[in-house]
Amino acid sequence: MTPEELQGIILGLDSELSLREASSVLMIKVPASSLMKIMVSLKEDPRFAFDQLQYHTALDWPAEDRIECLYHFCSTQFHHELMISVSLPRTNPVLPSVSHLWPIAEWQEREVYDMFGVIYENHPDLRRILLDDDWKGFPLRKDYKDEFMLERPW
Amino acid sequence: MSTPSISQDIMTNLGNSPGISLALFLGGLIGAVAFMAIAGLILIYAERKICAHFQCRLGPMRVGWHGILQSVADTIKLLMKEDIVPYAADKFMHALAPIVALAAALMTLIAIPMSAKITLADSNIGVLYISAISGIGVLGILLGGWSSNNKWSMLGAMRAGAQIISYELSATLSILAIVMLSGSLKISTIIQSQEAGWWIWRAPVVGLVAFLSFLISSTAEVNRTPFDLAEGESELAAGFHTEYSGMRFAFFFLAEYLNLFIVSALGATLFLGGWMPFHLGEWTMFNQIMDLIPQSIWFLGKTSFMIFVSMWFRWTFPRLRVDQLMKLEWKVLLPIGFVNLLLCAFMTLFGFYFFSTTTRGF
Amino acid sequence: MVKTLEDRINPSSTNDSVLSTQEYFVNMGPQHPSTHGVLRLVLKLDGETVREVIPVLGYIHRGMEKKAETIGYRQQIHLTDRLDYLCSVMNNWVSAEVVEKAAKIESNERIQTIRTIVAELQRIQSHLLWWGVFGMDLGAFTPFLYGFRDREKITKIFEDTIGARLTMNYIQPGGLMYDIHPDFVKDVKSFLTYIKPLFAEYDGLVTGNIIIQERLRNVGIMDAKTAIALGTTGPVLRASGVAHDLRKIKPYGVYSKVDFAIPIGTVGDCWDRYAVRMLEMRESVKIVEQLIDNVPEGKHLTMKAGAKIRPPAGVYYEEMETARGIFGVMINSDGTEKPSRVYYRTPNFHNIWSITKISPGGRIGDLVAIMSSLDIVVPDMDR
Amino acid sequence: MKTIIAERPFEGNFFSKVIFGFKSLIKGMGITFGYLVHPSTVVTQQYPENRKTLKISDRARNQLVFNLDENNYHKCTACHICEQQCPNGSIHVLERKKPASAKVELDTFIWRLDSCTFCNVCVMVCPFQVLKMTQDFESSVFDQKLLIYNLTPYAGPTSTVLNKIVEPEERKKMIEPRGQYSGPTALAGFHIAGISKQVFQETEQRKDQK
Repeated sequence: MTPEELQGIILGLDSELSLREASSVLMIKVPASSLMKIMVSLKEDPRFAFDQLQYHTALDWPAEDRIECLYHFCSTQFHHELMISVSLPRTNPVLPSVSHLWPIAEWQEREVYDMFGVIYENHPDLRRILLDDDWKGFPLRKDYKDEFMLERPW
Repeated sequence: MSTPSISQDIMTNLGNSPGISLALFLGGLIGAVAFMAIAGLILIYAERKICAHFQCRLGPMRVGWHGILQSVADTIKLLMKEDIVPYAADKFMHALAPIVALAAALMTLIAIPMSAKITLADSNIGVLYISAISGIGVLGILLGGWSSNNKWSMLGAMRAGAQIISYELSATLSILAIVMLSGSLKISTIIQSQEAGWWIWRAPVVGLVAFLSFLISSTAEVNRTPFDLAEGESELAAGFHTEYSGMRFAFFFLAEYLNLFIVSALGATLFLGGWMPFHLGEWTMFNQIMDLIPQSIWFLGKTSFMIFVSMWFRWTFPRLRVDQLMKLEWKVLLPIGFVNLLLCAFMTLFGFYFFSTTTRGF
Repeated sequence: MVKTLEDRINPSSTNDSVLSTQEYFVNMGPQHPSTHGVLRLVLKLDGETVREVIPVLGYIHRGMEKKAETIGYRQQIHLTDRLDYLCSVMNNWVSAEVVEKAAKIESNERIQTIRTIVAELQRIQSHLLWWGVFGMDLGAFTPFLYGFRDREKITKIFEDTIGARLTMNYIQPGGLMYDIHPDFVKDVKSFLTYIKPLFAEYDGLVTGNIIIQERLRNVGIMDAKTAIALGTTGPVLRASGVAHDLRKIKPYGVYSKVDFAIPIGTVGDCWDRYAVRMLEMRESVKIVEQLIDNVPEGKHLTMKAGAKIRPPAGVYYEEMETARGIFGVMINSDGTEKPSRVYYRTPNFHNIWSITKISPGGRIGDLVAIMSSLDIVVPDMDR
Repeated sequence: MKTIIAERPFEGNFFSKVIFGFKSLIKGMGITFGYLVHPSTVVTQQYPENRKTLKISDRARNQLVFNLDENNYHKCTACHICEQQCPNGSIHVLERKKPASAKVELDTFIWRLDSCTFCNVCVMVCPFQVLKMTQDFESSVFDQKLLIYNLTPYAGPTSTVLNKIVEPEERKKMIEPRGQYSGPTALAGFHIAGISKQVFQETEQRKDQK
């Protein structure tokens, strides 16, 4: 399926979905409330068959006060790709976990929690993954500071 | 033709007083300890060199000519190293374990004749003695692993215990075949019985199967690859000696190499005729030419060959898994050993082996 | 809701009295010979049997993604050397390619051919090292040195052309750091004639060995569905019978012009993962053979080395097939000289997780074999 | 898509497995024995002894040095491009004011080997080809301080300026020799690019206490 066809079908799924511009891979904006519904159809709809969650990460937009969570799916059957973007408020970001659909999401969500502080509901084992359990703050947020951080004059 | 050993010689010449017995005992003990230390150093050096050349390397090259003093340097280093005992270890047991391991090796060593003359203790039940005492070595490993209070050590010790006790069975079964053929438990008699030829080829098939079975199970008994599960570096860090350092570690190390020497010497003695030169039945000319080579050279040559084969195994094969190890013993080696023993009994009964007439009477 | 490792190991509900035998926890790592660095596995053992594996990551976490935000697009490439250090050129390629696509930097046929050759050489090099380490993990020390001996030949070729042996930083946005060495073609050809007969030796020493076969057969089985769900990629996924190789699916470089096959397994056990990698080395040799004789002429760098790179704002993603799986780089540009966010999608981080699902029930020896068959490189996980 | 199916390991009954096993083990032993009896296959290099015959590739990146001309003059204009492009803050260019001019010239070129990753970016981005990497790889020392190098032999203008001046005495007046760097060298780095001042001060204090 070409990205254009995929875009047409996915945008037809729900009226709340919209295209996220400025991305090299087809990216669809999904509101956090309807994320779970879309995810289930992406996984189970035979037209998509997105069986592999390639990666899951986040972008921090402090100016707009949001954290944008990105999911990148690919299908080992049809070899098409899709990215999903979900925007969350920076204070108290909460998302439903998709680890029951794609088991690997368990680790990827732990990493996003570790780095951005996004809390995942119904996650089986939400712990920090790369940093210590007692680490303060979420390092990949733009406003993160600690005494070991280096400042580059350039 | 039974040659009296050195100790017997001395006793017949000087009389059999307690003083001389004590002197002989002490002399023998010191000799054994000295031999042990030197043999350990040589074996470690040999292993490192041989393994290096198996692996396209040079091995130790710096200390002395071609690194010949490397093991001496290592010993000095280990002697000077801090001896660390884990805080939660059972201190007494922890100190005792390497001594037990080394003592067992030493005790076994005295029963092995180097030549007709150089025999420290030629007991009537020599083979039984060796099988019994070499089993004590595992006690040292078990103690060391248990007392270290480390889970990896304990796993290694438990593996070693299970493994050595299992493989003792098939080692003993293969020894039993030779005991049956030669009709004696006394080591000098076993060697004498091979005057017409070594048991490995004189007893067709049975000797070879017993030899291979002994080779495999003895490799397992000394915890060498492919049966080095007790140390299994990539699995258990260092196994039972994880918590040992300095001289205590050196004791374990030395005991390991001495055990290698002992099982190789035992294999050479039982299957390859010990110090007995290569004889072919009643070909007197040939036998006399062979007799020109000293007995101790024959013994050391055969033992070195066995050691080399063991090293060759070690640097070629991967390690077995713990359940496969047990499967190999209980499902493969043990049945083969029993069948072989049965065949051996028939063979001994009817004399179905080469030159059976020459050794009638043993 | 958020837990700590302490909670995970000592859940309050555990009641020892209901267990038939006492299960115990053992730390495998961070300093352990077979965890290939500083990976820590908390094992729940029942005697020799592994009941549960809890990987603890982050012992070599260097905050690379955070650091990449403070340095430019050209500079972040050298960080990828230090992720999967055995695939450094391939990692460089991905991070250079994403910058090229984003900033519309052109490339030419010569650059792409050389990149492909070097990447395939590195795949062989990486698999050779893995083969050696695999043997060592299974208790055979000799393959380790044979693997290193033959890997050294490729390393020497890299040293001549690139100037580095491990962390190469060779592929730049817009081309290559250096053109190939005058002796490159000759050296690569002599290497190919050297390595081909050695595959038979590897088979004789390790592949055909009964002990290896018995230890790998039906250990750590991962069927195709599980492998996809667990997010594995690369040889691990292909060993489960899924022919998913980006070199064929989305050909990059000059892979579309060469003829090669993708080795796949049938069962998905350790043996298949082993056999797939051994076949992959042979396929890589074929690829290099087809390319080495006709490297087209052209420039090796299409832009000035010091030129400023300012991709237009947006999210860019590029992925390639490295020796361990799919390595992807996601860059979020804000139009300045420095990326606003860089994400490295590393293959090992995703592959290693399968160990928690496939190793319970096996022995400690099996766990080591599984870990080795996944071909883990710890810095790649921890970033 | 062209695929090859990987072969499965040997399957068989008890006896065929025992025979296959013996064969495979003997084959492996044959391979290792072949190496044992052919000492020519040894690949070990006896490193310190073979220094004279050791061949390091021309492009090996082991040490950063200045490209100096026959008079030991460099071309560095203290433009700071390498300093800005260095990903680890390993380069610190100190400049001084040119006498009788508003412009600046190079004073000291500090290169920290201890934090350098040899990524070669500085060499590539230099507009005047001042820097190069050499094959001298034996740079280990006992004191981390010694890993902080000053690459320039003198503080002063570039070779283009100096070579125009004929009088050697005139040239000497314009330049000031610079030797091994001996400025602040805190173990955690000092306040060169990328290192916060606080860490530097703390280590300096610790040094004082000692």
